[in-house]
Amino acid sequence: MNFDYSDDQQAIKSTAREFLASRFKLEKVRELAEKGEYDDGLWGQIAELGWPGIFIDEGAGGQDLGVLELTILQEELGYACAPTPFFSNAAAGLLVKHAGSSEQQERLLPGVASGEARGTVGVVTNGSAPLVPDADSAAFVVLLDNGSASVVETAAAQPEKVETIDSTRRFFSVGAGDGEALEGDVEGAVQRIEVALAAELVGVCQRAMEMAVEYAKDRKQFDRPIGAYQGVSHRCAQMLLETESARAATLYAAWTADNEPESLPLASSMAKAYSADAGWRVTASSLQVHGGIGFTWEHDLHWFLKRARTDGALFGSARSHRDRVAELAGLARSAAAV
Amino acid sequence: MNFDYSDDQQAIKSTAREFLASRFKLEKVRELAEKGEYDDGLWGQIAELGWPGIFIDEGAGGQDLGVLELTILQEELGYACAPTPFFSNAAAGLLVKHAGSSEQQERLLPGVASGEARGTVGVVTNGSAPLVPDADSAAFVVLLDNGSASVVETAAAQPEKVETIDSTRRFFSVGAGDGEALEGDVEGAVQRIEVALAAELVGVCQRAMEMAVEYAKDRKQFDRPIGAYQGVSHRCAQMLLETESARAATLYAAWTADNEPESLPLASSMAKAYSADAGWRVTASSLQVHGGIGFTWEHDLHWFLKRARTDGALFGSARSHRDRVAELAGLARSAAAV
Amino acid sequence: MDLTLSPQEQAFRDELRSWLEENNPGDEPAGDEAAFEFRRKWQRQLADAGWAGLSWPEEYGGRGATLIEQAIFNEEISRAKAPSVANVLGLVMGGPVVIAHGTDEQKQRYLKPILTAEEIWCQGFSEPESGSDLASLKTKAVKSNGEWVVTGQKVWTTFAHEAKWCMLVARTDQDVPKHKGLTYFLMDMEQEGVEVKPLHQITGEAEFNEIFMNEARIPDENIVGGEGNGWMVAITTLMHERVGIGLGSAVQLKIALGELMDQIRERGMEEDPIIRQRVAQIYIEAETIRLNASRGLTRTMKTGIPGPEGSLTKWQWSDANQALTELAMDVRGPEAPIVDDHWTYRFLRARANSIEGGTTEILKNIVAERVLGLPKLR
Amino acid sequence: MDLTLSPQEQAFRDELRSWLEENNPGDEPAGDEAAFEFRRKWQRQLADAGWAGLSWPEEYGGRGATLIEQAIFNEEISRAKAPSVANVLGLVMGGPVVIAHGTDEQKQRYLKPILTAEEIWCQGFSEPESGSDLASLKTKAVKSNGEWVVTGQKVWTTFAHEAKWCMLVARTDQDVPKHKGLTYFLMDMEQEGVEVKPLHQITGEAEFNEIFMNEARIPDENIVGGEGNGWMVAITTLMHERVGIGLGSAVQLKIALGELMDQIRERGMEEDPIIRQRVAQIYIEAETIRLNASRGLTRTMKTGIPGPEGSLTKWQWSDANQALTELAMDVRGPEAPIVDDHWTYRFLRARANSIEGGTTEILKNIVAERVLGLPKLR
Repeated sequence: MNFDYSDDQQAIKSTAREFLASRFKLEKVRELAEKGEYDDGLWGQIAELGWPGIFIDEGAGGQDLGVLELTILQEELGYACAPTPFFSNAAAGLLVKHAGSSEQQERLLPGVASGEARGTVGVVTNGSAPLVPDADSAAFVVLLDNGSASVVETAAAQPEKVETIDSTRRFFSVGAGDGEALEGDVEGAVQRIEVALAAELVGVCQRAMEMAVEYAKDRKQFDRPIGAYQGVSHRCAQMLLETESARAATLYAAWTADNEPESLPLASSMAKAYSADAGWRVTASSLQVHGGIGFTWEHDLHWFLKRARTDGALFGSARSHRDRVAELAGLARSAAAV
Repeated sequence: MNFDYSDDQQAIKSTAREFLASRFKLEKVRELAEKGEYDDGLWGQIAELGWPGIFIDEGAGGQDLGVLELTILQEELGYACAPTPFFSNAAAGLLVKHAGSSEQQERLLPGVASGEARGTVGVVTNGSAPLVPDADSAAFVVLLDNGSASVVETAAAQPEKVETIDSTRRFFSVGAGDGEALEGDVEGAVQRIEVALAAELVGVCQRAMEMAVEYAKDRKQFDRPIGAYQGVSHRCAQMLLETESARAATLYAAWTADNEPESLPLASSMAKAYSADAGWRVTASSLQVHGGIGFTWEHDLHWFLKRARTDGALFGSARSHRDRVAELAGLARSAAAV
Repeated sequence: MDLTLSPQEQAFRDELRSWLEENNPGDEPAGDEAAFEFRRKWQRQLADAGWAGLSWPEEYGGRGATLIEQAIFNEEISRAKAPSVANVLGLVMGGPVVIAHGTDEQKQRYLKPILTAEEIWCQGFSEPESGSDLASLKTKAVKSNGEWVVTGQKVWTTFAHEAKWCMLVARTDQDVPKHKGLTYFLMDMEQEGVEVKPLHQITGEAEFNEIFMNEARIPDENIVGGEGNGWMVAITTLMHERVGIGLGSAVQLKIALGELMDQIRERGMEEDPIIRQRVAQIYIEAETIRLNASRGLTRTMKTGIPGPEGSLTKWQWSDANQALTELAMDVRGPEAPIVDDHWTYRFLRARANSIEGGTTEILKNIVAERVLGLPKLR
Repeated sequence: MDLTLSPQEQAFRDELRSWLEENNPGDEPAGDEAAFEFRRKWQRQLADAGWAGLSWPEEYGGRGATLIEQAIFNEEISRAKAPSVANVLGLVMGGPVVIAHGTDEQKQRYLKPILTAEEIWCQGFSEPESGSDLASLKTKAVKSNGEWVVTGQKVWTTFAHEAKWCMLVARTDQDVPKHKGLTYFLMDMEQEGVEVKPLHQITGEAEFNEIFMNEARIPDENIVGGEGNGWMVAITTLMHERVGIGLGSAVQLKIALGELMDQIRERGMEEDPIIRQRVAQIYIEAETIRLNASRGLTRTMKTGIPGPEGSLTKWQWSDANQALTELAMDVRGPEAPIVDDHWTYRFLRARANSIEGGTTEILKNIVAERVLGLPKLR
């Protein structure tokens, strides 16, 4: 047993950390978030690194790696709070890969892998998909309508911009037009998307925690660094506990996706439920440690707080995932469960 | 507006505090709890003080005071964790007073008021009442069977001793024999019982908090009183917040019982729900402050912890009372509600 | 114990209620400037009817109202959803501090324009380096031929851009311990050396300002309470701030919870056991805030000085309001991240509740040290 | 990353499993004495089959197992619900400390009887005045003609009444700072000056003892690690205590949760949304404990020394076990206060989880200071 990244995986992580640290400095994140834009040039660079195709077969121009490698990138993208269409494109890719016919895969995956004909995913609730990331610039939208998935051309979907609290990601509402069905393993794909989202939340937690710890070391009140007071230090310890646990649950879920798929349904819900709660609690707790300055627009913490709250609401709330955990852990499905 | 005891009420409180402090020292409480007994002599003294009849009409030998005065005594009895049949007798008295016919009142209340022919109350769940306090020594048992109340003679009820975690109170199971019905305001009586129980929990919280604060001032670790560490001091502050809030909710509920009965249903559920949670959290938190010594049998804290947990489960859980609060606050009744 | 209002209190409330029914101008117009003029006008209306400066003695144009009447006022204003007044800080802090510590000249000069909102007041206490630890503030005032020259920065001031006067605490003596070297000034905001910048919060709005003082001038007679007494003067002011606020905030919580319950019913979630538990808990918290505040009021009226109960209710309120706004987000479900008319704002704004006006950590310290007598960590 | 077991680990587990299937003696008999003899016999059985002293080097009669094999062992023992061994502390702490710090004579003398449970060991660290702050302990050892005379009191020792040897830390030098004046002794429990009293806990049981030492004697050669090195020796022992425990405790949690889910189904509560949320949360916590423990194990195997992860899992476990036992009480509803066969005991016993083996407050300090590098409050 070895519960740690391989050297290759470690290399992917550190490359991603360095690349994002230099390209998505917090000033850059702020600039893009305030304009509500992405940087096509940077997306080009990301595509050159081969990230969009990390989990896609070489035949379709991908790197043929696994969900674990995808989560490594997702965690780092969350750590940087980088405004990019990476997640939405990866989500679409996972659906086409696991639920699409070979014809659909051959047609759609190359564009996903190259990042030049991106996809995105929308979850339909009573007739339309209210929160579809990056729909305007995607080539196609995969619409999930309780359990079934279909591919719609973006033009036909008529995306309309929606303002959310997370301005580091561009959201659109999309009407549920009928498209070509994806007949394969939709559930398995969605579970992998949940894991990818959980990984992003882990990155957000890590960054918010580091910001809090750094501030707690520097900031002095009553002639002591505030980090010397247990009111603050125990708060930070709690952040570590939740961040590490979210990471462990997500690593495990990613590993099951690649190596033990029969465990994925339970593992993905555990990861998403825990990470959603941790994402909110850790970022909100970090804001409390920062005090007034953390509540200002000029401080960067709020991008992470808002990203965490938004990610937490996508692809199933913590509550609904916990209910699924109860189900799979051995309690019969509840009618009342939301 | 004056949200404070009158001089008379203040006098009742301080008399009770002094009396109980001298008669129910913690050594005495321990002696009785370990034997699982009450002290008839002390009960006699309590009766002489007129406590059992505090809320009962003078005609029946009572003091003709209100639920507020009853809660003053209950809080002090909780503060002392005194092993007595006071609560069970008062509960029965409230039912006879509010739900009994004048004939039943004339027959039963004098014995309740004098403490010489006590009553008690049992809540029937599928066919029998599992937790009836002091049933063996009571003259009659009032059985509550969803919404309706009936009086049974103790002999007929065949009480059997039941061991609970709270050995400062003697519990019995009682079979649901048919007795004479109490036709009056059963609900109103039960709500007053809930308030009396909430008051006892407030007293338990107060004592557990004081024990924790005292210990936190004396106990030194790492060359500081542990109360100087926020891990402990903020914990104690939380105990105060919950104790004071439970007290405020209970005072208000008692006041509505005497002055604004239309507000009692909501107020009694708020008081019981909040006090049940506070009772458990404050006593458990106090144990954590005490560390190892608080976990020993030789320390007295556990009597309060166990009393709190037991009171919390009697006459409706916090959850069921919160559900009633939601109902009365304006959300239609839930089928799923427990 | 009597939780009903006395005949006088009853009369006070009825008079206020009917006055509000006739005079409540309703919602504010859009736009900061328009909204502020609206509040100015509203305050003048209140002042003319004798509802401004409620706690002030009558000799200074106030009403000499009891604490309970003040609390009733807050409660009724909240219940009527009446707009706030333009000169909140002048009425709640500025006036009382001038009355308590000011000279006759100062009383003559400042009090009336506060009541009528002719002159708006703001507060210059917090600094970037001095949040919870107010006494560590660095803004410096140096005396040079008869006037004081002030240099430094203040943050989290409200209405600074509208204000004529700033209640400024600055360090006038570097050589004595923290608390000792401070002086309380009234600084004229309309001068060269004072620059006001808006401070945007995570909601996007700019509810607060920063004040930058670069050799701003203050005449000697604008000191309140005497040189070197700034700490004492400031603390008494802060005590005034919290009295009776509890009841108002409890009412606001219950109004917001009521709106949320409407949402819950609209979405057919009223039978959801988990939602019901959370709604009930917040309802109970709001009620205990109201009740704790009332008890504190009774105690304060007996003892004369506001006790630390204010810390409890403020702490409780911030917890409850954060719980309420988080529940509102959860009720909105998958669409919660979408910016809506007001829940989104309330949700983000609530994060500051446990920081502004005393962080929850500081409030817990106050309770632990002053109420429970636990040792200070110094 | 590979969460499957290596072939060797697989083989180790299979061998252990089938051995347990054949040899697991099942439930302990009633009565403390009988139960202890049962555990003694069980340990001898394990020792004969080479399953005792797993972590010990083979030269000392151990198995030289890797950390993962030790973890697998704990996991399998828990899963098989096999009884505990008689000489837990001897195997987990006594042996390792003698091996690490003992003389050849000491190794010769002490190790074998530990493995076979011939001689039971107990631990004399905590004192009434020294819980979290171990270094402040007061038990005094004074040297007088070649032997040490010990006076003082120890608490929270397990098996003291059965023990032959006590790992005793006592103060041998009053004149140096706290940590410096301590020495680690092996004290013979079978002597005049040592009195053992049972320490009853709030559950009623007496799982622990107090040891009173009144001029107890210890020969000089029973010092381990040298005079004045007691702190260092004790700390390394304590580190051994936690390694690999995480996995076992996670398994125990899930077994208990399984029993609780049976209760829930029996009572027809499996569709209760609130119960489902609480069950799921505990299940997830148990899983994250397992996963965090495994990650810690991997890290420890790379670095060689157990890191502070042990503090995380111990803290998590105590929270989760308290949540589990409270849920069990709530599931029993109005009848919860009635003493039942084991939930009542578990519920009360769980209150100590956040105190024993390092209070949660101390664990948070460790995490804050050693992992996050936050300043110490000293």
